[in-house]
Amino acid sequence: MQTFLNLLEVEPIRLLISFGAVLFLVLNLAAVLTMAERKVSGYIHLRYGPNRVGPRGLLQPAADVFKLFSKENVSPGRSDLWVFLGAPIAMFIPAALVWVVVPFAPDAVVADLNVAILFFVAITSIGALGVVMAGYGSRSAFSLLGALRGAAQMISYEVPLILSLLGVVMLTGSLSLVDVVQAQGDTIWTWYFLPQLPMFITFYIAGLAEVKRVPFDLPEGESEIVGGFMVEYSGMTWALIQAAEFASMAVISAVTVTLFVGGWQPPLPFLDLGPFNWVWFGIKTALIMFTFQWIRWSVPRLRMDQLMDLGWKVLVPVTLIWLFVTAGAMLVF
Amino acid sequence: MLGEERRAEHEGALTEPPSSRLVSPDIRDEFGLETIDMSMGPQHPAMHGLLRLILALDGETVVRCDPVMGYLHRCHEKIAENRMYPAVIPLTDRLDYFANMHNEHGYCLAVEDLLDVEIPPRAEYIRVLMCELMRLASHIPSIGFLMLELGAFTPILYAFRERERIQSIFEAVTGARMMFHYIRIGGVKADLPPDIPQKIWEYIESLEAHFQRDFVDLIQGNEIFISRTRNVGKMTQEQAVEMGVTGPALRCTGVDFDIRLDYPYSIYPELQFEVVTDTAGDVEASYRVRIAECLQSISLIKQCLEKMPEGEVMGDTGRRIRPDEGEGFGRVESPRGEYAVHVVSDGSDTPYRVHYRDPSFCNMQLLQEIVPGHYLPDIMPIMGLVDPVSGGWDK
Amino acid sequence: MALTLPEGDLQTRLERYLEGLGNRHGLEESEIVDGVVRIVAKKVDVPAVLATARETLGIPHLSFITVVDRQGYFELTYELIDFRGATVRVKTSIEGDEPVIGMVTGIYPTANWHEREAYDMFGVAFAGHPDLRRTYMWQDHFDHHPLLKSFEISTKRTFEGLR
Amino acid sequence: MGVMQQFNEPNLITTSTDKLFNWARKNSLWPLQFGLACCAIEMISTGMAHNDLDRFGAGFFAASPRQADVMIVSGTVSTKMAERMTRLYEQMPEPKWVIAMGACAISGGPFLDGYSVLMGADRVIPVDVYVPGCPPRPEALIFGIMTLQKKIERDQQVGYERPRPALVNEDGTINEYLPEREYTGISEGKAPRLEGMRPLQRTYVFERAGMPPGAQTDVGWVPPEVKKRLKEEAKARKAAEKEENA
Repeated sequence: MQTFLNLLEVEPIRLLISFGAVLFLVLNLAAVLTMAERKVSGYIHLRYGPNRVGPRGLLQPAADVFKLFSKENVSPGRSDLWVFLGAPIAMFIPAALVWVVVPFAPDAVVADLNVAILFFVAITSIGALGVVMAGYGSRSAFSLLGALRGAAQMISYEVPLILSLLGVVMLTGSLSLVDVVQAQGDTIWTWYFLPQLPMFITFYIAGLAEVKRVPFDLPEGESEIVGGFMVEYSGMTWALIQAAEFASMAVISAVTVTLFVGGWQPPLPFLDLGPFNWVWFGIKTALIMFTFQWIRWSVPRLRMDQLMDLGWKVLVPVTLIWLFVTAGAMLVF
Repeated sequence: MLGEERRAEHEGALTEPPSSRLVSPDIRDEFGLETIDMSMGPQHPAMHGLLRLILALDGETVVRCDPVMGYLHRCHEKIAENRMYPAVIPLTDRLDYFANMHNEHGYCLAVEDLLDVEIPPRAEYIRVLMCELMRLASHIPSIGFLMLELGAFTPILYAFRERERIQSIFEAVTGARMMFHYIRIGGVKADLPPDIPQKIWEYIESLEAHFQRDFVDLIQGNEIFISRTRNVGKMTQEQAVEMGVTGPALRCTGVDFDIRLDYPYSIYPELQFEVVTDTAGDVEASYRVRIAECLQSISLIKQCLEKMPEGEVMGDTGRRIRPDEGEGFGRVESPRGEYAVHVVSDGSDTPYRVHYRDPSFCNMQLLQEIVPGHYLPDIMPIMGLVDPVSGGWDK
Repeated sequence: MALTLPEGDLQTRLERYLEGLGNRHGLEESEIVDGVVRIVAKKVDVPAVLATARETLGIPHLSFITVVDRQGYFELTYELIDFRGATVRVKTSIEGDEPVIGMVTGIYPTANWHEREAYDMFGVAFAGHPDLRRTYMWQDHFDHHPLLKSFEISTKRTFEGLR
Repeated sequence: MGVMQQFNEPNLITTSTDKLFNWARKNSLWPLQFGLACCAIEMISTGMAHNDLDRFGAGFFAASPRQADVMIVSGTVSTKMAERMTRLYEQMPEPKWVIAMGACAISGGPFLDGYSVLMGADRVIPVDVYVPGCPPRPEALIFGIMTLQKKIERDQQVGYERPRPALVNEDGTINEYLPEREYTGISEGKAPRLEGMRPLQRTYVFERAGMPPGAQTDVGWVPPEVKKRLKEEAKARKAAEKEENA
């Protein structure tokens, strides 16, 4: 028994098993988030969400997933099959891979890379490739437009995303997410969202754009181009794209929590739960995801040129200025 | 440009055969770029019904826009020629299915213009009361649909909550939620149930209480709403009048034309209200005009309830309605504009010809004039500005 | 710049329209009946009558064009309103099996779709119309005009028996 | 050959998977956003706050046919729209159902003597549930969806032979089976046609200046003398071709 236990400590097996657990968490998170989305939208719209399926509607995601399993995968006639079927995979892998560096608790991180932030930024930029493949693969005017918009939006919002990270990196002096969380201390006013407030807001907005949520959901413009790059996908391929979308939404909120809102640190010292500190991480991530969905149901959609103006003319200058301010402040204190 | 130049330009249009005149290579601007041809088909979330827009897109900007209609053509005018006069009223409900009461009122005015029947005052007041309630039940969802097309999902839910309450009042009075068949030739089918005026008072008070919060504060101050609707679909007064636009779309450019005041019918002269106009002429102006008209309708409903006289509700039109030879005209201010009905009778039981002038049909010509030059996502707010209903334009 | 609407009270405006349109062209009849200027013109000078109404008299709005198939000739009614309560109704009639009349889209651009609908439903053609296509009926190989009295529908009902 | 197709009569495996998938399909019926006329307004108010369709898991109105399970035909189907409707029906992935909502979708409704109205959606696509009413109340539509859910519960992947149209003589014995009508390729006009029906061929079609090919329409009105001249040219051209190949 003992040999089996320290066999688990051996590096490659530990990595595989923990990454399998995280992948299991991510897939279930995607299903649960669809249910949360419909319940939250219900309460914002003064109506009940799904409550007929299972006890108080909790089995609704299971029903959705099983139905999508048994759906026929339709691919348009003259479409390029490899690119068409490859696109959902190219979208899901980066969204799931980023979970490797997210620190749930002091020692509960799949791979504690010392270049975790660099890894996070590099992997999220692959998502744009999946969108373009989906748009090109399904050979329809709507999906082509959606793909062009998606690529332009995701690439142009990487810049403010990365710039707003630099403030935190300057404060902690290291690229590893675990150090970032430990450097933030366990009281609420030592967390980084207070000294880096504009950076926090920019990271939040750029995260929204990166994940294509409502004020920026032009690639999947519901009422304009009917479904954007997802218009030709049905059954499991569509479910995989939805899972990728919800997984990247969860990972953006998780990274926001680790960078700016103190990861697993309790807000006040006496609230420390010791080994159960990952509960704080869960609560904060759930709050951020709730605000994502709250915004989705209350704000209209931007137009393409306004989206670009906001990205380049507002977010990038704000982050650049605040970098100088943090550099100056670090010199003084 | 006025008549002469435009007519001269088309004068030679028809002499040489059409095939040589119209076949031309694709649009190649100086860079040799082709436009994407796209058809925003009949089934589209933002097309207010079954409209097909054939668009030539240069990237995101629309170069050419050609609306194709006829996907909901239900032959109203041919069927009306085959039915007795009172039997056409249920058909008019299904014409512009967001302004059912106004359609009935227009047709009944046209037939009463033929007959010389005297409508009791109580019936007139009930008709105006029902029409103003219908205007509320049409303006509020059109604001909701405008926001739905801009991407905000919540206002449509609040709008349909109001519409549900108004529909419950309609159901108590007329018996149906949408297809009322309530206004008859010569009066109204039945008197108001005794508790309905009190119920309408309560509803109007509650609507006034939260109208400001739900439909003005939630939407008007929103940054993205302003940036998406200001200076979008901007049109001058000449352009609007030239295209035959009427209703809120015309009043948002500043022309104060309202049939209830300029061509008074029924008892509107006895009610106090003034025309609401705006000057900007873009989508945001049409939203403001619709909000002001909702408040105006609320005050009109109150006045109707206060001045409601007693008496019976149905004038005597004789056993069978068989007007003698002649023509009858009825013109009504429907929530989308001027709705006119032209009835030609030849002395028999069935109308010889019924022609509906539907506001959506005429307001939709703006799409050809205004949409080219805008971005693709701007088509949605412009559809909100015009707010057509497919039952109306596809008669 | 703001649109200039015709001023003066209703009666003076009606007189001005009547004499403005009346003496300019040889019209069959023109009189004022309860607030409406009725004018019956010949087929050829309808565009001229409407051009004078638009340019000299300043009537801004063409409400609708009604075509009535009188089983021998077509009777057209152009209804013009001037946003202030006055109405001008111009009536013409077209004989012959190839009904053609001058186009009005050059003067009132709103007539574009009204004329297309008239062509689609009755086959009345408007010379010079920029794109006289069908509005409602499907376009491949449907060469009937539905609202003609000759276009019989299967469920034609007669009401003579009803008392 | 899928796993299920190998069995030809229902046994333990197929019935249990049937139960699971039918439960899943029943509880997440995503309707296609396909509103035609006045019934569409009642369909929208069914999805709204007062009587909420999302309680049954059916509130997600999928805009594109690929992600939709049930097509609610809400409103009058005109002949011009029938071709579009069949194309949308064919684009929907396989386990799909159709609800005909309102008198117009069931049988043409109040527009019985309309020349351009299709007398009922079931003349071109197979309909599973009919919801009568003009327009039917939102509660009636929800009852229609619940009847569809009951129908889906009884679905069987294997051993379920679809009811085939057949001619029956008086005592109920089946005379002969009519040819099976499959609903594919209708919108492109490739579906099997009754003999003697030739597909619509286009005449006088022309490209309009500056408009994309999609805006192909008939030429509209052509002056009689121009029509005569075009006919003569066509006749001359045909005669010239006959000489060349003769």
